Amino acid sequence: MNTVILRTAARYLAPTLIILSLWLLWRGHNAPGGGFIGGLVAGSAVVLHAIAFGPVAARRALRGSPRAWMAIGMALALGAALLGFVFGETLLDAAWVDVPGVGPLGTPLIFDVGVFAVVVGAVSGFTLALWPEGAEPGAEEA
Amino acid sequence: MHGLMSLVVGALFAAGVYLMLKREILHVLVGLTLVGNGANLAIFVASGARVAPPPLVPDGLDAPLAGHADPLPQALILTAIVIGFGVLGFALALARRSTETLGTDDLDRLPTTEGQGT
Amino acid sequence: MSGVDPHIWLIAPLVVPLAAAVFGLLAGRRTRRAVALTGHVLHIAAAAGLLYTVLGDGALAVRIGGWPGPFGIALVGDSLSALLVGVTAIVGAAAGLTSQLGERLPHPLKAPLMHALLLGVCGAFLTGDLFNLYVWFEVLLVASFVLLTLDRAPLSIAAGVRYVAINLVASALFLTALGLLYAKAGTLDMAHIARLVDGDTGHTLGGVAALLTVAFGIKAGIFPLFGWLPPAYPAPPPVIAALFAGLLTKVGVYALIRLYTLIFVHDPWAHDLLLWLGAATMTVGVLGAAAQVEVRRILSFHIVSQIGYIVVGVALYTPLAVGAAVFYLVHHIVVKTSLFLVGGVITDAGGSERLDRLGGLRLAWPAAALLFAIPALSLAGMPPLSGFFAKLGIIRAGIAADATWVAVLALAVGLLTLYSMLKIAHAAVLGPAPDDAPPRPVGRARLWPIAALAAVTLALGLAAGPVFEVCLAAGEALIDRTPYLEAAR
Amino acid sequence: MASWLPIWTVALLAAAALAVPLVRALPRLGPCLLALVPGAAAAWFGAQLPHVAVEPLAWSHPWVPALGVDVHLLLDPLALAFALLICGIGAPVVVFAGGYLRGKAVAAPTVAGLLAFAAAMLGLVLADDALFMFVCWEATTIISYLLVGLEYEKSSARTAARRALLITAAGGLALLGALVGLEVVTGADTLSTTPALADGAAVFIALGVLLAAFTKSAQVPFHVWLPGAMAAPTPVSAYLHSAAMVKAGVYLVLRLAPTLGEVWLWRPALLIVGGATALVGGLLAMAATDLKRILACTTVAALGCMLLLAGVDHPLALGAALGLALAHGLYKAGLFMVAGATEKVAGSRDLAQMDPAGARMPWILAVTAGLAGLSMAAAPPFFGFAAKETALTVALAGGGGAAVFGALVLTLAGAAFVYAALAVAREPRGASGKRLTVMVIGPPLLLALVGLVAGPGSGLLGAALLDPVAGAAVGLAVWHGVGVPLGLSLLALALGVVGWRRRAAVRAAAPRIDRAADPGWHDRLWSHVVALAGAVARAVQPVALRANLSVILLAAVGMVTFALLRMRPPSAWVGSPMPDAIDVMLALFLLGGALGAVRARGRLTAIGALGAVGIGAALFYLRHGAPDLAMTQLLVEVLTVVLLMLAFRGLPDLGPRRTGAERRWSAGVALAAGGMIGALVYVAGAVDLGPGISTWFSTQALPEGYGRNVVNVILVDFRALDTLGEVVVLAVAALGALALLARRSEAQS
Repeated sequence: MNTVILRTAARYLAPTLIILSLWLLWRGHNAPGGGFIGGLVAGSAVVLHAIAFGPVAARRALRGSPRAWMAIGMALALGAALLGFVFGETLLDAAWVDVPGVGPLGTPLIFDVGVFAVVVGAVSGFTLALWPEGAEPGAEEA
Repeated sequence: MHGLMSLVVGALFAAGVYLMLKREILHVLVGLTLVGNGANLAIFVASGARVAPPPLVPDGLDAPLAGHADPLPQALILTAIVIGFGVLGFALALARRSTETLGTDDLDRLPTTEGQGT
Repeated sequence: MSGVDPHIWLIAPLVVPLAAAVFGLLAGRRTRRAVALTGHVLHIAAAAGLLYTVLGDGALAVRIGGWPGPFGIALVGDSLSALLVGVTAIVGAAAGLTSQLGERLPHPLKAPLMHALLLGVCGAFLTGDLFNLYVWFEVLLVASFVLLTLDRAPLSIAAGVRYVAINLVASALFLTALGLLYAKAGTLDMAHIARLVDGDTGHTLGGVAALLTVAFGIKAGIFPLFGWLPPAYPAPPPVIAALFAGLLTKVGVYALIRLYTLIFVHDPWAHDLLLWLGAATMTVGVLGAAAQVEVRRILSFHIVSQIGYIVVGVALYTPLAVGAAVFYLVHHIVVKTSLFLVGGVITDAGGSERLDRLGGLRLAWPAAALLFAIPALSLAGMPPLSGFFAKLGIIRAGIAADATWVAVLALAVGLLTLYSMLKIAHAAVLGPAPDDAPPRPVGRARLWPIAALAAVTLALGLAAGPVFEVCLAAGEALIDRTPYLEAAR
Repeated sequence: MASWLPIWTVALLAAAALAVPLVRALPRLGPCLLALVPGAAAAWFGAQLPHVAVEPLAWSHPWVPALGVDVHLLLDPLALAFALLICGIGAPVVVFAGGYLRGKAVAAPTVAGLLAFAAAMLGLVLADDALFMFVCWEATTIISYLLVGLEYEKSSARTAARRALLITAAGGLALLGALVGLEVVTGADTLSTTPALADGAAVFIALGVLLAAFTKSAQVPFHVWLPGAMAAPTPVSAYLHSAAMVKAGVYLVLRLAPTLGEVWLWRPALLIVGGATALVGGLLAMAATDLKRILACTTVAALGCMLLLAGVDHPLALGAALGLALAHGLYKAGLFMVAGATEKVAGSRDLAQMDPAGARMPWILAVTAGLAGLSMAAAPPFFGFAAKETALTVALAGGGGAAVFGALVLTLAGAAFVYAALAVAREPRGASGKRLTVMVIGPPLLLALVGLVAGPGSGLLGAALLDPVAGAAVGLAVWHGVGVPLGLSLLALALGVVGWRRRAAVRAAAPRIDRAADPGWHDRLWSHVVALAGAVARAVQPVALRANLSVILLAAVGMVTFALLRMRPPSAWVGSPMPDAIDVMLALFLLGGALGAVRARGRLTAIGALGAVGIGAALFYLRHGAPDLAMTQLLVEVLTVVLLMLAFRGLPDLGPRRTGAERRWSAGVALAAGGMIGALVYVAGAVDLGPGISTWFSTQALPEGYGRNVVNVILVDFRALDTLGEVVVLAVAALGALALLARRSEAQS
């Protein structure tokens, strides 16, 4: 594979995928999409980045370890779940605020963002873990 | 269609099992993934899959179109797909580790504790 | 505990380990230990609160998210669930404490993973929703996968490969059966399914029931599905093995109990089949144990054998039998965990798993020898330890239910259990050390959690009266079903 | 008064707990102080003699009522007789243990074990609850195991302890089954209120009880454990193997005779087994030269005589058996202590190793040995004689062939006792190196003197203890007048002396006698069991993962098929549209992917085929109203393929490694499993049970969940708990993968 073309493509494709993933996350409550799908798309962007520029660059682009992404994602999900106690009666009891012009915002959205973060962390975690040792791009491989 | 898809699900299981009974770790993993796909399809087919509008509430309405697809199995399968993906990712790491550590991808040569006291 | 919404006690046993796992991941090197230990303490407190509430007020349920039944996911706590959650918290804390006290620098993931495992186990015990049960199964499984292979030793990796492969098959079968059940019943709420299929199980759901039995049977380790278990449990480090031995198969057994007391209750044929499977399980398991020459392999085969007793109790399907099975579960979780913990102490001190390379523990380390004797005698069913009452319950129920052959078989299996415990005792504990190289005490602090569990098995025996009363009530409630169905309405 | 019953047991337990520190601190005074506890208990029990026959004492405390295990204690004449034996002999044995083992490491644990054993044994005889009795029964088994093997570093001690434990535990389990059966059948709470049984389940109950009694009381063929148990320290033998544990079987038979005595199996079994045991034990005793072994074998014989008597069909038989048990306890404990003292002064206890011309024993030892030996030989006017005379009288009164058999056996066994008494009392020789302390010689002398006094006083003792048990006057007395019993006693004496004269010939036959009496069945049985276990273990523990999987899948196929065959044919099917062209194409695509994966030779092909299946599934979802599912499936499939490629990059591809037979087997299993799942999915098309719950989600998503994508609302709101768990799965799996493949440098960060 021609690394130059790949790198050029990745340079533009990866940010596009990130934006797409955020859009999928945002609209997921009302149209196909959501935290999982968004997270998978964003994770794919990381994978692409890794293929083009190598795992070190991908890790840098991730702005934090996969472990941190996952921990924070789980913390967000747990926090959203526990907010049910604060605003409602039980675990995961959804609380909503109607924001004019934007629509209803609520704890399920926080929850979905947590899911998104965990999926991003997991996909990049798998990729970085499985990356063969010493196989940096540029070094010729299949 | 139900009959046809039952056949397909059965075939996916059969193919998966056939691969799982091989000695190479990669084929076993491919087999497990096929079985997972089969299980997901089985849920979808058994709960009455048919050509139908998706369970989305169109603008202006407060419920999906009449005759829409059942959303619950979709949610279940989605969860199952992601779980399956996670577990497969770990299994791949394990397979790689196993091949590196034990020097073989042959499942018949996995050591056990029997007779291996230090 | 007045003033607190009792439903909080259903949620706390899940929230605590989840929070402990998440904070454990976020914590730095210095705070990790504190987070892990706090998690265990709070988990025990939460479980105690649940047990206290359930025993006082009867079964209770909460719909997560506040959605009405049968649409939202219910957490249901009856006596069975509450007892199991309680004992899970205890053995989890014992294992966690052993890890934190006995290891100089535990792997940073170890404590969070153990909490994740406890989360999965408690979730499985508490959920009232079949798909949610699948999810908790996966949580505990994936946590067990990682814990099993965390030390990356060749044996652990090899055991991990087998274990993962078999469990993924079991999960796929479970998932398929679940989908088929949903296709039939149109619902996932276990109480709702129970009401829907009332009186018509064998004929419409027989195939699904069989598939679920296989899926849970693999996890429970019943005959002939247990082949994965004996090679898997001796491989990981002692603490992990102890946690597995205590908890993992019991979740499968728990699922079988729920299945056969809540949903598939009108099919005597299925109960007969279960009886034969249970009898075969206890026999084959104990024979396997008698043939082994390694400490933890003997103990692993005993898990299989003991599961057989519990399955027999469920299959006999009388209040006494099911109550005895519940008592057996509680007893077995405690005793098996402590046996694996002390087995780890023995093998670490002696530097080998093999019986012919161990010895001299009684003289070198009498405290460890004593702490082996207590759970070993309890496992062999010696009074007044908990194992005696567990076995007595099954035997009595067998005789009372006119299944005397099972009772006689259970007695014979008891003798073989004693035999294989003697094997360990004579080789490793009482016999002379090989080449006059006595075992060296390792990490004396590791004995404290074992001592605590030994105290529990002793207490379960001496206070067997009230405890068995609770279990009997649980058995009656399980057969009656009304308390569960009412709570989960 | 009744509340004293548990107190004595608890006091003995407390003494046992105190024993280790106390004996270590005060090696001489400690045991004497501790002996006060059983001594006081014996005195208290003795004081109850007059009342108990009139009104037994009872005390109760619930333990596990749901299982019928409660602490019902009852002091009736039978219990009292044994309680006296246990406590009365326990006290001197504890003193003896302190003296005999002084300065040895095992002294303190031995004393503690003896006291704990006394507590268990006392609980056993006082128990009026069948299962509480069993609890104490097993406690005696375990404590005796610990005591027999106190010197576990010797392999002989371990072997003996294991054999004793396995045999007695097997009997214990039979007893447990029998007692549970008894409770279930009769519904009685206490033994004293259990009605007499005759047939039906009673046969099995009787069988279990007899097995327990035979194993515990070392009856043929289970007697093989007792001689080996002589590896125990002498004080342990003096107590467990004379007065206490081995008597538990006799006690059990006496206790349950009113309940089970009419079962057809009961009396013949006791007569035959007891008789055989008496003869075998006698022969073994005559062949032996080790003092303790001689005593152990005479114990076997004596126990046989007791059970034989218990099987005699005569109203006074039980009383007579009890008389023998009391006499035996008195003289045998003393003789064991004498053997220990002899070993101390002579340096050996094996007659074959003693110098025939060596110095005589100290006079006090000779006197003690003589007194106890005379009681064993049933010489008048010792208590042994009184008991033996009564036994012969009762046996002869039983009438019929059983009477002749019983009398014959008792006579022959009596001859063996005479022989053994001569061996123990007259033969030992040795250079007296050490002096005997009071703590060593005092206790046996005391017991021997009691045996002497109890003979003339046996009338009183019999009236107080034996008569209430028998429910009639047993007539225990030293002088029964001139008659057949006296003749038989004299015959036994004569035979014993003659045998003694020809002891060289008897001992020459020893190896043959030993082999015949103990052909090693027990060890062979266990080696067969272990061989069977090995075969089972190999069969169920296949090395290959494939074999495991095959077994699991075939079991699943079998169970599901059977269940499907039992199902009612569905009365109606949910309508399903005929597949259109696109459906067929999708199905073919999926089938092709599956086939491709199966036929793939290299890795890339297999991975590609897997990807094709995933894409096919995604398209199928998309077409059937599941866009979220389709997107997820597609993304996951792409990532899966990438990860598979990453994971196996750089690893050698070794190609197919299965033989043709293996392939055919795999194909068979695969087709069976696939067919099973396909059939299940197909059958799921039958009419379902209810309206289902999914409509609710569709209608509530917008108004309650504020979302138009119903699937997403389910995931993050209605069923968010699933998602929470799923997130944990994903995170844990990824963390695990990272931990597994972390480079060494990162592994500990």
